[in-house]
Order: sequence, then structure tokens, then C-alpha cells
Amino acid sequence: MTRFVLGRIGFSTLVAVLLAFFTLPLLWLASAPLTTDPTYKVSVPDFTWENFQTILEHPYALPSLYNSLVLSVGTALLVVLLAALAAYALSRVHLPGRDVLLYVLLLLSSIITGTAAMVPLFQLAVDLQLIDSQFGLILILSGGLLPAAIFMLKDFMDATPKSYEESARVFGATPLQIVRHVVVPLVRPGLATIAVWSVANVWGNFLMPFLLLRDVEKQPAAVIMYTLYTEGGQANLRLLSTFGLLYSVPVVVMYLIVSKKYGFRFHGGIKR
Amino acid sequence: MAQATSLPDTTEEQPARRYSEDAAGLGRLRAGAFTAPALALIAVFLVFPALWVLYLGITNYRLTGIAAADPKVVGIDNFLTALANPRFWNSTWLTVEFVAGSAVIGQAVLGFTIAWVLRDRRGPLRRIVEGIVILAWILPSAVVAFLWVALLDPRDGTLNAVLGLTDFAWLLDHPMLSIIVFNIWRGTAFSMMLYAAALGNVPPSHLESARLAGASNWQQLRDVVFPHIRGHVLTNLLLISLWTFNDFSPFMLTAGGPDGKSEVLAVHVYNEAVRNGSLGYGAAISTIILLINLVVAVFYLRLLRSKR
Amino acid sequence: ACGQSSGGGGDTIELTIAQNAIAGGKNAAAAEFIANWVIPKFEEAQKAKGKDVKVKFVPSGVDDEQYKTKLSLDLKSGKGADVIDIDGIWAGEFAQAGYIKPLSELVGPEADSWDGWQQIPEAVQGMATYEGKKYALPVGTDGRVLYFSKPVFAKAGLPADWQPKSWQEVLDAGAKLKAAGVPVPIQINAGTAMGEATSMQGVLPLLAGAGGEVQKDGKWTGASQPLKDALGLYQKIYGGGLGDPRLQQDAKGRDKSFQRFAEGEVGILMEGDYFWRGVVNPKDGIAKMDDRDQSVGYALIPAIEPGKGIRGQDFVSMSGGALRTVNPHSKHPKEAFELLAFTLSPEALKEEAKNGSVRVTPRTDVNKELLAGDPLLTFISEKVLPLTAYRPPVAVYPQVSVALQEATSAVVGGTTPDQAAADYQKKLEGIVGGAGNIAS
Amino acid sequence: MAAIELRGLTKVYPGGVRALDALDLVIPDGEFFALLGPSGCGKTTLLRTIAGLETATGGSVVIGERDVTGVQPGGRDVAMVFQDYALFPHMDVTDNIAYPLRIKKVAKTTRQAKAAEVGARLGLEHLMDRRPGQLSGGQQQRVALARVMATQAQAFLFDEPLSNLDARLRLEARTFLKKLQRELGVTTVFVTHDQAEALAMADRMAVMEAGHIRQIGTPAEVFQRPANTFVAGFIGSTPMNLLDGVAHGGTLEVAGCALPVPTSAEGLLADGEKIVYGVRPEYNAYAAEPAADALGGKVVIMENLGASHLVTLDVNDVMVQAIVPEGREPAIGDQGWAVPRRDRALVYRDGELVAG
Amino acid sequence: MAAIELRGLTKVYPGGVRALDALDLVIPDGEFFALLGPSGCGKTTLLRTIAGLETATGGSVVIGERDVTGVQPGGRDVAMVFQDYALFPHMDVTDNIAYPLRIKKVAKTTRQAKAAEVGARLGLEHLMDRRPGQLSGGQQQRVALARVMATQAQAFLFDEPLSNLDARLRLEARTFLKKLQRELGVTTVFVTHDQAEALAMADRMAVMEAGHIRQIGTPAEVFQRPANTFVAGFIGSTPMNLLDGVAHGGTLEVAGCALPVPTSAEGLLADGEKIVYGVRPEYNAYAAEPAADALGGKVVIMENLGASHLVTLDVNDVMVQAIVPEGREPAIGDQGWAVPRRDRALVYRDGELVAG
Ligand SMILES: Nc1ncnc2c1ncn2[C@@H]1O[C@H](COP(=O)(O)OP(=O)(O)OP(=O)(O)O)[C@@H](O)[C@H]1O
Ligand SMILES: Nc1ncnc2c1ncn2[C@@H]1O[C@H](COP(=O)(O)OP(=O)(O)OP(=O)(O)O)[C@@H](O)[C@H]1O
Ligand SMILES: [Mg+2]
Ligand SMILES: [Mg+2]
Repeated sequence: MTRFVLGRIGFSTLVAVLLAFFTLPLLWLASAPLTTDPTYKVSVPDFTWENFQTILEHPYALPSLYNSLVLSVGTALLVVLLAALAAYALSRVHLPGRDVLLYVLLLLSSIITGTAAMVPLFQLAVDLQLIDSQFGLILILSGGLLPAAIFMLKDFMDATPKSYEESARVFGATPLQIVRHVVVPLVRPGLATIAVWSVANVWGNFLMPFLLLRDVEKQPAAVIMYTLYTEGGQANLRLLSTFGLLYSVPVVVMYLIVSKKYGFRFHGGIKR
Repeated sequence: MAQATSLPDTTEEQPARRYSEDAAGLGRLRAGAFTAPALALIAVFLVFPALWVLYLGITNYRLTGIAAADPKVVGIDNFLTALANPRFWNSTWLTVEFVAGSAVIGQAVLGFTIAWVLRDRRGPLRRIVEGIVILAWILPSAVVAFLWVALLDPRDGTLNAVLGLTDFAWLLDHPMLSIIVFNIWRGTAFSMMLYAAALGNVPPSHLESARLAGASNWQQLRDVVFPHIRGHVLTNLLLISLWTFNDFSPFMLTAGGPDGKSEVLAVHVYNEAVRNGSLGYGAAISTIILLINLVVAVFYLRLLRSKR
Repeated sequence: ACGQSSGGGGDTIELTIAQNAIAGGKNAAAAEFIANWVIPKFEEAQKAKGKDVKVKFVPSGVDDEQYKTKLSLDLKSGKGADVIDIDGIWAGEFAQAGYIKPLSELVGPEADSWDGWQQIPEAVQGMATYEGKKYALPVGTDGRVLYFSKPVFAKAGLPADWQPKSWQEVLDAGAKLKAAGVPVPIQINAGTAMGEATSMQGVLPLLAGAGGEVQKDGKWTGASQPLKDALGLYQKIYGGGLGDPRLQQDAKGRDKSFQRFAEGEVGILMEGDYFWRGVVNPKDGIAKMDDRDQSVGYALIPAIEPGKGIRGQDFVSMSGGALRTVNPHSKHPKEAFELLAFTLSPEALKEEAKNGSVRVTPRTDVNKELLAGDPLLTFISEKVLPLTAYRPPVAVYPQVSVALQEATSAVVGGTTPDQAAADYQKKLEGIVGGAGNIAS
Repeated sequence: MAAIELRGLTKVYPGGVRALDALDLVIPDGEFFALLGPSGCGKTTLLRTIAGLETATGGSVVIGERDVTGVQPGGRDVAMVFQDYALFPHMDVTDNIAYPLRIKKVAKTTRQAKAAEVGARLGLEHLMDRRPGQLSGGQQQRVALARVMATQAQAFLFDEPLSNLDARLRLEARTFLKKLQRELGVTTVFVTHDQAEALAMADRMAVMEAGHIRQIGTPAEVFQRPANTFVAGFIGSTPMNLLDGVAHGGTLEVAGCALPVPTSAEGLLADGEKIVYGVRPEYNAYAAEPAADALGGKVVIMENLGASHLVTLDVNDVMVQAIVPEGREPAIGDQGWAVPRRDRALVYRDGELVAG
Repeated sequence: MAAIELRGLTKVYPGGVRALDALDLVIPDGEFFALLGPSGCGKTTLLRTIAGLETATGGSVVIGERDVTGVQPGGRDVAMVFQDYALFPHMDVTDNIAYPLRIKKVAKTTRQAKAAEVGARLGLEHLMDRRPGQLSGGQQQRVALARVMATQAQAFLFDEPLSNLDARLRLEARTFLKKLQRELGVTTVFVTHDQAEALAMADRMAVMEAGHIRQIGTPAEVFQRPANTFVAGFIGSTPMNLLDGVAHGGTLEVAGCALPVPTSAEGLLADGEKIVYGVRPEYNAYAAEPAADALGGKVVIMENLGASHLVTLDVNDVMVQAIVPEGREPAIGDQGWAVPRRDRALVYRDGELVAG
């Protein structure tokens, strides 16, 4: 029994410490936007709405959130669609060199997220007439996310029983029908997870939109966030904290919806 | 006695029952068609620029100046420069610390711990803990950077307030520790989710037979859980190491400072390529990072595959 | 090529102008000024001339490095706005890369015969000149001084009209401040965390004060005595407990030192006029000081000893500033230049100052009138600009600057000035292409 | 070896499912005891509560005089075989068998010797180096048994250890297991939902339903005199015929036919009482010619049981099953008569057996 | 409805496993045909090759006159029930049943009506809105049947459709399925490894081993006269006694006892020939007193089969099993005699039945 009690105490302490560790940094985001002249101190706010007022009047703040939405949702849709098809085919048909291909792509995808790749990507966008185009940016962002998305989705696909598909096949369903009617609903949590992952990735991406979009009206929130500084590079904490909050809310809401509706979980484990 | 004490071996060896994996009857052709759009996009927007980066690595290309107008192929000069540059070695070593500390040890262990502790809990507690951990993961990095600057501020920071310290400059005195802890905070969610899924695959009966034999918690982990989740551990380590290797967010906390004490390779590349304009050199370092990643990946694959 | 000429009647000419400024964010005032005044006025003026010109402002609002990166990529691939702002220090590298072209080449003789040139001091003109050719128009300039907090000085028994004549006097004042319990008596930027601020508000003015220059007559200065002297001052300040080395290492340390100055915890601070305009400005500064005009004192930066500064000066300063130029890929370079010139016309400069953001313009005629209300800026334009120096506008300068920053950082960290200077020279050789380019 | 005693054992799962309801049970030392019941009745829960894998909500578990209710599973000195055998896939057979000894810190050579000995006893000599994945189902099952034997526990707990084997292997394994248990003499609790398995193997058995024990007894007792209609319907390789009827003096009216009151219920029925008449197909003789005291109808289904057939008769819309021995099979559609054995037929009132 | 004909059907898996070896088989229209065999013998492969889920390596599949060897599964007009039922977890029962019709582009209302009709026929009316996860095993099985029925296919293919049900349900489902098939009259191929299931349900059956068919026939034929020792050992709810023996003139020496030559083999054995003597426990009468032409030994195991017991005798170290009817059970350790029925005993030479 003492062991049991000790176990409970240990568990509670651990959970408390974890919660503290993970919430502590978030406190500032809750307090600063509501404070008149925020510093880095977390204090009980005086609940002013002035900062929000300022942000609402900011010419680019709200449109940039909309742009972020367009970019991230667009990318997520493209990534999920293409990755699902590819992951399904790779999971079900042993194309030669499949595993090596995936690993190589995964490695290359890390190079493309690095700063050194900005010149080639920029030049590529110029040559393909994709500069200043949100669609072009979506293509480029998708290219970087796809390998990891395929890699993760393939695990989901591998884990689904094949008898569902066979059964549909005996009824005469075509491969595309099988994917639509059976596979997609079965791996929906996986698709949702990948979608959230893609959105979160694009949502926070600064460099690519900054380089490839010329028009501020098309710039996403990540870029606008960086403009909330003064001439000398000093942070305008009023705007930054408030905009930071607004900027965070959509992803959080999206996560809540997705996790409620589809469950948010990972599969994974390279098959040996 | 023959019949009663030993059953006939009706099946000597059963190879894994697989039937055709191609349950939907895709066939190679259609499988190719399914993968083609993704591969095309990847080829144009990933493979091609990545190869371009590799090419840039052997030129003296710069963002501005004469070398921008007329870059020349300089062979392995950039690599030699890097290898002779103590900053590069410093960065490499810091990156090793960063990856090992924040990803391999930090995220993986903490993520596993959370998943393990919550493994058979349902209800609000689990949802809250998971939700907050995931929150740290999905918030945009620009916002997160500010949260941590605010947290670690020597004068006004929440952390010092909580610990009762005054003017303790975390980012100055312990820059690596700070960014390591930061990255643990930021990235644990992925490991947590992956391990939560993995633990769901460990047959409860295996854990229970170990418990019945009297195995301690640690023995259960070693003898039952780990062998089962080996594949997940591999996926996890592979991905988080890769991501952490290329993670640029420490820049937003310390900008590599003070004095390069937290200049991990991704930041080093940024400093060289953007601040310094040495794109060729930056690309060469990216290539080296790629090679290190390759070695690490092969190492993991070897390690976790060796003992089946 | 056919659209090059400006005479195309009826066709709408579309121009774009880009700055690292954005409404609601960085340099908001400048962005608003362009959008709300320059563009309508310019379009109007063109219309009066019978040309239909449409101007579009392309805002940005990011780190200078990122702005530069994007600009470089744009210019390299023949993109970018018709009229662009660049930092003065980038002129050389951009010119070398072919990203910008001499104005006369692009626009024709009009560029050289622009009436504004006569109003711009030679030194300021130099900023826009590379290898004898003018690549841009200067947009503004600035200067560096020693700020001090009068209330803090009063506590330590120091005068409110303090003007040190040598480094020793600065150190003495620091010692008094320290004795009076001021936490940070002297703060001079050091280290790499501040980036270029360390060079401009730190090692370069000191180097000048010791009679040295980073580059002189095409040769770079190595481990010279002036450099050792400058680094020696760092050692005295940070080794002697007169400065807070921690503030220098922090990525946000500069902001913090501003904050602490405003809170009366810093005695002496070497900064540019931006500090006065943007930081402690009682109206919209980020570390507002309601009593700025009464509490903040300023003094010229002394040479190490009187007469030992560059050009034999008693006092020194450093200046930088922005340039505005025409994109070589502009389809309408002549109109672009007109727009450019328009933004630097006296009316425009005066108008820009109306919304409160008075700053030192390149034009002496305008400065006289404009700065009258602001003591510090008048002080800068009248007392400092004549003494000031500019950084060499060459491509390798940024790397040299980093090497200098590293040297200060080493000294603050405990390395001897001699050692740090020697290390600097070694690095310098790598950067500038061998010992041959270094003056011994 | 030890007896197992459960006193008022109750298990309520979080969420409110009452899986065991104040259950009392004594299993003497050395007995082979089967727990039988439909899915979800609480068999596994009972077994796991004995093992300590679930904590009892109420009541106590005593193993060989020792009250182990609060003891951890590792300290109860019982061993368990799971339905999926729970062999560790990354260890070879030797290591699997020796695992409990390893946990007990037995020296490596000793435990390998012990594993080899037990393995040999179960005919696993040539498989000791294989991994479980390289073994057939039957072999895996024997490795699981060997692992349990190596523990030398006081009691064995088996949770449907045969249900993953294919039908033929299952038959062989049951004979094997029975013989092994007899030789070892270890108290054994065996969970199954297959009544044939329970009947064939158990010394005694309990039939459970919804957390309660509905009958305890030897297989013969349970088979011949099910205490209630639940047990009657559950036991038997073909379900017992349970037919609604009404008592009329000395006869029963069942499915429109008149039958004599079974011996066991003689004199215990009131006139006009509604009862359920139960007779196993095995005790229902089939006659191709009209017979007295019989249920007559048309043959609708014939199922081959090997040396006999199961005939289903449609007796005035009530299905009645009887067994016909080889050689006398009717054709579908024939008219036939089922003649219950009076000494084996039973009568249930309100679901409970009517007996003197 | 259509007959199924397989000609020289061969399936070699990549990797070299020859799962089907030049197999010939004709299943007439409307027949309920069972495929029986141990695990890994190729039953599932055969079924999947008929369905087109595996492509045959050689030979052809003809369904109702049409050679479908190269046809996609969807074009073969067969329907299949999988062991795990493969009900789509994200669709409710109606949608699951109507799925094949949806593929055939039947209008929504029509297919819902059809689903409702079929569902009602299988007693699923009140479950039509549930998801498979909310159904019990037996209900899921019926939904899978309903889905197959809705296709109106030429033939049904069942792969162990009962093996996921618990023992009791399995018995009920088998009667239900048999009855349903009889009513629909659709050619049905039923795979199982449970010989009792095959015997009880099939019109005809095939016993497979390692890719070959070892015997085809009605359940009674297969049960009573297994063509070889493999089939003999596989069929029967208790395995046949297969005892080594030697012929000596008119008698056989088996396990140290002398037995008369079985009727079926009379006159077919040479003197001194080594044979295997086979007799099912059901045809082995048990005697407590010494008897002539019997195998005498000590009772070592007793297994309750319900209305009878299976007795295992140790006859000079050879195990011999016999069935004792109720009431005459010996005790373990008793001396007993097994008396084979001469007309049911069989003789195998080199594994094959010796018969006139
Ligand atoms: N995809 C495959 N690749 C290689 N071999 C296979 C494949 N599928 C099955 N086999 C092998 O083919 C043989 C026949 O397998 P099959 O599944 O048809 O047997 P089964 O009679 O259905 O067995 P069970 O009763 O266990 O279901 C086995 O040896 C099996 O291991
Ligand atoms: N962990 C649990 N939490 C809540 N309820 C449970 C849990 N485990 C089992 N139950 C419920 O307790 C009851 C008894 O379950 P148990 O597993 O003991 O049945 P069983 O007789 O072993 O069934 P089966 O033959 O299907 O294995 C069931 O209603 C089941 O749903
Ligand atoms: Mg159970
Ligand atoms: Mg099979």
C-alpha cells in the first residue's frame, strides 16, 4: 500500500512539474497583451483592450492572418493530398528502391529548410515566374514538407488492415474508389495529424514568404510579426505580444478542432 | 509416451503471412501514377534546389560583391576553409551537444516519460497535459521566441521571479543550457505523441507476464517495452535529430552568442550566409551538415536494426 | 528597351519605391510619409507635366540583414522596385556585384547635374560614391556622441555641461560615478551580439579617437597602436568594473542598456542621434524619458588626448546613413530618378519632418531650418558632422567589422588588447586577401 | 502447490462495470479447475484478480493459507499463460523460458540448465534457439507452458490458452495439457468459453454469467443436471432442447405433443404449471416410425457430427434436435420422431432446475 | 449462380512457396463446398485465387462457363466474406450492406431499400444505424453475410467466417449459415480448419495438405473412409487411432495384440507386410473385462465428451483411444480393453487406404 501511495505522490509531483515547465513560458502571452505598457515581466494585467484596438487598426495585421491561412491551408491540402496518394502507393506496392528513396528525400528536405537554399529557391521561383505568387510559395513549401509527410503517413497506411481494401476490390471498386471510400476514412486521424503538422510548419515560416512574396498585402503573419520593431530594431512589446496572441489563436483553435474531431495521434515505427 | 507428451509439429516454420501487400490491386503502373505528383513536386522544389546547394558549396558565391557577379568554382576550398575554421568546429561540437542534449536525451526521454506516465490514463488530466505539450509545439516560432526571451529575462523574467533569483542571465551564462531546455520544451510533443502511439502497440499481456514474474518497472521497460517500440524509437530519433540539426530557432534566443557560445551549425550557416554574405561557404557547411545527418541516420539504422 | 524613353505619351508609367519601412511597424512614419505625401504629390507634379505616373510603395520592415538579403536576391535576378533604399555601407559591395549602377550611366547627365548636390557636404557625398562615381543620393546621415544622465551626474558631483577632453577624463568621470553607486557608469558597445552597433558606437569612434582608421588609402589597418589603444580603453572600462560586460553579450542587451539609462542606472552611453530621437524621445520612444531635454546631456567624443584623433582632431565621431538609388533594371530610370530626387527635395524633407520625426538630412540648407528646434540634432549637424568619419564603402567591410567586434568581445572577455589586436590582424589577412593589403 | 480461496470477491471497473459480484470459490490444492462462460461474463477478470493484475474492489484472495489481496502480482507465486502466450519476440526460446528465473536473479548457467530441462520435457529440445516468430502456434503454446513450469509457482492460471490454435491442434493440446497438469499436480485455473474444452479437461468447473457463478460441479454433474436454463443452454456440444411446456397431471404438453414427466421432476409439478422442458439431443432418440411419448415433426436440417448426425425436426413450428447414429440417417423432408429419455430429461421452473 | 471449375491451378508466391500445386476441382452449381486443411496448406490462397485477389501462376479458373483467370476481382461476380469480416468501420450497417451496390452505381434509394430488405432477412432491422464497432461478433458476422447477399453474386467465398466467434455462437452460426445457403442456393466455397464445421455444413468437402487436395467427397465418405492417413488423422472430433502393425495371415499384430483383418482389407494383405491399422475411437468399443480381438491396457486419461467419455489406454506403450458411453466410465489406472469394429477399422499401406 505504501508503494501505491508513493506511486501516487510521485505521479502527482511529476505531472505538476511537467505542467509548470510547459505552462510557465506561456504565461507572458496571456498577460502582456492585456497590459498597457508590457515589459518582459509577467504581472496581473490591467485588462486593457487598447493593444487589440491598435492591432485591429494596423493596416497589415489582420490581412496577414488571412494570408497565413491561405498559405497554410493551401499547403496542408496539397501536402495531404499528394502525400496520401504517394504514401498509399508506396505502402502497398513495393516500388524498387522505395526505402532508400524515402531516406534520401528526408535528408535532402533538411537542406532545403536551411538558409543556404534560399538562393536556389529564389532563383527557381524567378525562373518559373512564381515570384510574388502565393500559389508558387505553396508549391515550394509543399516540396519541402512532402518527404517527411510521406514518411509519417506511410506508417499510418502500413498499419491499416488490408482486408478492407480487398473486400472493396472484390465488390469491383477501382483503386481510386478504394482510396476515397476506404483508405482515406481509415487513416483520417493520420491525415489530420499531417495537416496540422503542415499548417503549423507553414504558419511559423518566415524566410520563404519574406523572400518570395513582394507585395505586403500577400505577406503572412510570420513576416508581419517581424515588422513590429522600431527603427533601431527594438521590439514593440505592445504590438508584438498582442499580435503574437492573435497569431497563435488560429493554430490552437485548429488543433483543438482537429483533435476533437479526428483524434490527434501518430503512428510510426520503421518496419523492420 | 510419445504421443502424449509431444505434439506433432504440424507446421515447422511459418513464414510471415503476407499475401499480396497490394490489396487494392494498384499495380506498379498505377502506383507510379499515384506517387508521380508528389515526386514531381519534390523533384522540382526539393531535389533540384538541394543539388544546386551542393553545387554552390563548391563555388565562392557571395550575396554581394564581385563574387556575386561572377562566382567561380573553387572545388573543395570551402570545405578546407571550414575544417580549418575553429568556429566551425566549435559550432559542430555545440550542435552535437544541442542534438544530443535536447533531442536524443531531452525530447526523446521526456516525451517517452510523459507517454509512459499517461499511458493508461484517460480523461481530462491526460488531455490537459498533452494539450499543453502540443501547444508548445504548434505555436509559431516567432511567438515562442518571445515567450522565452520574456521567461529568461534577467530582470523581469518569470523564471527568475519563480526561482527568486535576481539578475541571473540565463542566456548569457548558460546559453547552451538555455537553448537546449528551450528546444526540449518546444519539441517534446512529437516524441510524446509518437511514443504514446507506440505504447499502445505493446501487448498488455507481455507487460503483465513480466509483472507476474516479478519484474520491476525498469525491467519491464527494458525487457518488454523497449524491444517492442524499437521501430518507433528509430523513427523518432531519426526525425527529431534531423530536425534539431537543422533547427534555426536558437538564433532567436541568443543569435549564436554570446561569442559564438551557442552558435550551432544552423545558426553558423545563417551567420555566414546571410550576415556575412558567404553563400558558397554557407552551402558548403550545409553540405557538411547533410553528411553528418547521413552518418547519424545510418548509425541509428544500424544500431536499432542490428539486434532483431 | 523600347519603353526606356520617358516621352511615351498616354501610357501609364508605373513606378515602385521600396524601403525597409512599413506602416504600423518598423519606420512607420517614413512609410506613411511616402504613401500619404510623396506619392500623391509626385503623381500630381508629373501629371502637371503631362505624364501619367503611378507610384506604388513596397514596404518591408525587417532586420537590415534580411532586407539586404532580399534586396540582393531581387537585384541579382533583375527584380525589385524602381527606387530602392540601401544602407550607405552596402554601396561598395552592391556596386561590385553590379546590383547598382552609376546614376549617370542609368539616368544620364541629369543625375550629376541634380541641384541638390551643392547642398550636400563633401563627406556625406562620399558615402554615395564608389570608385569616383555617384551611385545614389544620400538620404540622411547621423552622428555619434557621448550621452550622459544629468541627474546621475549630479549625484556623483559631476557637472551638467560635462565635456571630456580626453579618455582619461571619461574614465575619471566613470570612477566617480562608480563611487557614487551608479550600477553601470559607462556603457560602450562591445562584442558580436550587437553586430554593427559595436563598430559604429564602439570600436570605430574609439579607433578614430586614437588616430586610426580601418582602411586608409586602400590598405587595411592591422594590429596598429591606435587599435591597441582603443581595445585598451575597453579593457579599462570592462576590466575595471566601469561597464557591465553582460549587457554587451545579450542579444537584446542594447535595448536593455537603453532601458537602464532611462531608469537612471547608466551614467555614460556612447550612441548615435537615434538614441535621442527614437529611444528616449518623450513622445514615442521605446524607453521614453519625459524629461529628456532636461535630463539627457551629450558631449563630443574626445580623442585619446587632445589633438591625437584622426586628422589631428580633438574630437571625433562616426556617421552612417542611408542611400536611395535607382534600380538598374528599372524600365523607367528617368522617371525613377525624378521620384528619387523629389523625395530629397527641400519641400519633401521639410514635410517629412513635420510629423515630428526630425532627423539630420543630407542637405545643409534644409538642416539649418529644420533642426533649429532640436538642440541635439543641431549639435550633431553643426558640431559633429564636420568632425565625423565614414566607414569604407567596400565589399569586405562587413567582414572586417565582424572581426573588430570579435576583438572587442575578446578583450571584454579578458584577452589582452595586444593579443586581441594580433588575432584581429590574422583574421584580417584572411578577409582582405593576404598581408599585402594590410598596412604594417 | 496450494489451494485458492476467494471470499466475497468483487471487482467494479472504473466506469461502473461490475465484473465480479461478491464471488465465493474454493479450489483445492492440485485441482484442475475450469471457468466457463460467455464472452464478457468476467472470467478473465476473475483470473486477473487472482493474479493481482487487477486490484479487487472488495473481498479477499487467499492462496495456500496466505491472504494475498494486497500483494503485488510478482509476490503471489502464481504463473499465468495468456491467450496470445505473451512470448517475448526478441528473446529465443531458452531466454523466454528462463525469463522468470532471470528476474529472480538465478545465475545464468543454472537458469539455462533449468530452461533446457523444462524445454526437453515439453519436446522443445531442437527449438531452443529459435525466436517465437519462427515457431508454429502449437510450439509457441508449449513454450508458454514451459515458461510457466519453470517458475515452479503455487498455482497456474490459464486464460484461453488454446483458443489461438487451429481446431485439430486444439484437440491434441487439450489432451497434452491435461496430462501435464496431472503429472505436475499444480493447482490450475483454466478459463475458456468452449464448453467441450471445459468438460474434457476439468476436475471441476464453474459456469459464470455476468459476474456470478451459476453452477459449480464436476463436468458430469454440470452436463447431466444443469442447475438452470442458462447452464443448460451453454453446456453441450449441441445445445440442449429447451421447450416451453405445461404440466397436465402426469404428462407434459410440449410443442403440441404429450410427454411423460421426467423422472427427476416426478411429483414436483403442479397441474397447469408452465415449465421449460429440457432434453439434450444426445438423450433424444430418433425414430423413423411413429412412437409413443415422442415429438413428431419434419426433418429440416441434417448436420454430420462424424459417427452420428444431428437432426433438426420442425415440431409444430418448434425446432427440436435429436441425434441419429450412423446408418439410420433420414433425408431432409422426412417425417421423424424424437423420443426423449425420461431419466435424462429435465424440467425447469422460472429458469431453475426442478429436482427432488 | 454458377459452377466453379479449377483446372491445373498453380500458385507460387514470390519467394518460392508453392501454395497450390496443379490443382483440379469442380464445384457444381449451388453446392456448399468446404475446404478443410491444416494451417498453411493453401486454403486461403485457393479461395483468393478464385476471387482474383491473387493471380494464378498457372492453370485457369472458370466460373459458370466463363474463364475468369485474367479478370480483375471486381469482374468475376463473386463475393467474399473475410475472417475479420472487413466491415468498414466508418460506415453504418446500411452503408456497409449497400456498399457493393454503390460501386455498381445503383441509385441511393434503391440500394438503401435493398440493404433494408437484406438486413431484415438476417434480423438486423434494429441495428441498421450502428457502426460495426457497436456490434457484437455475431452481429458483425451477419452484417458481413448481408453485404455479400446484397451483391447477388454467382458464388460466395467464405474464409473462416466463424473462427472469430466464441464457441457457443459458432455452433449457432453454423446452423444459421447452412440454412441460409440452402435457401439462397448460391454456390459456396467455405474455408475452415475445423473438421467438425466442415462435416456439419458441407455438401461436399476437400481435405488439403501442402497445396494438394488429399481427398474429395461427402462428409460421410471422408469421415468413414479417409483415403490416407493424413485425412484419417485430420478428420474426426477425436483423432483416429493409427497404430503400426504387421499382417500375419488372417490376423494383424498391433501393439502387441492380435486383431482380425478389417472387412475392407480382407484378402488384400500379404503375409508379414507392415501396415497401419486405423480405427476411430467412436468405433472402438470399451470393455472393462478381457475381450477377444481387443487391445488391452491401462486407462491413463479420461476426457468427458458430454454424453460419453474418451478413454486413453496405454497398450504396451502405445496410446489407444476409445469412447465409453455414459455410465460405464472406468477410473484412471483401471485395466481396460478396446474392441475395434471390424467393419469400420481400416488398413493403410504406405499411408494410403487399402481397399477393395
Ligand atoms: N504473400 C505471400 N508470400 C509468400 N508466401 C505466402 C504468402 N501468402 C501465403 N503464403 C504461404 O503460402 C502457403 C499457403 O498459405 P495460406 O494462407 O493459403 O494457408 P491457409 O491454408 O489459409 O492457412 P491458415 O489456416 O493458417 O489460414 C503458406 O505456406 C504461406 O506461408
Ligand atoms: N479495463 C476494463 N475497464 C472497464 N470494464 C472492463 C475492463 N475490462 C473488462 N471490462 C468489462 O468487464 C466485464 C468482464 O470482462 P472480462 O474480460 O472479464 O470477460 P471475459 O469473460 O473474460 O470475456 P471474454 O470471453 O470475451 O474474454 C465485461 O463487461 C467487460 O466489458
Ligand atoms: Mg477473457
Ligand atoms: Mg487462411
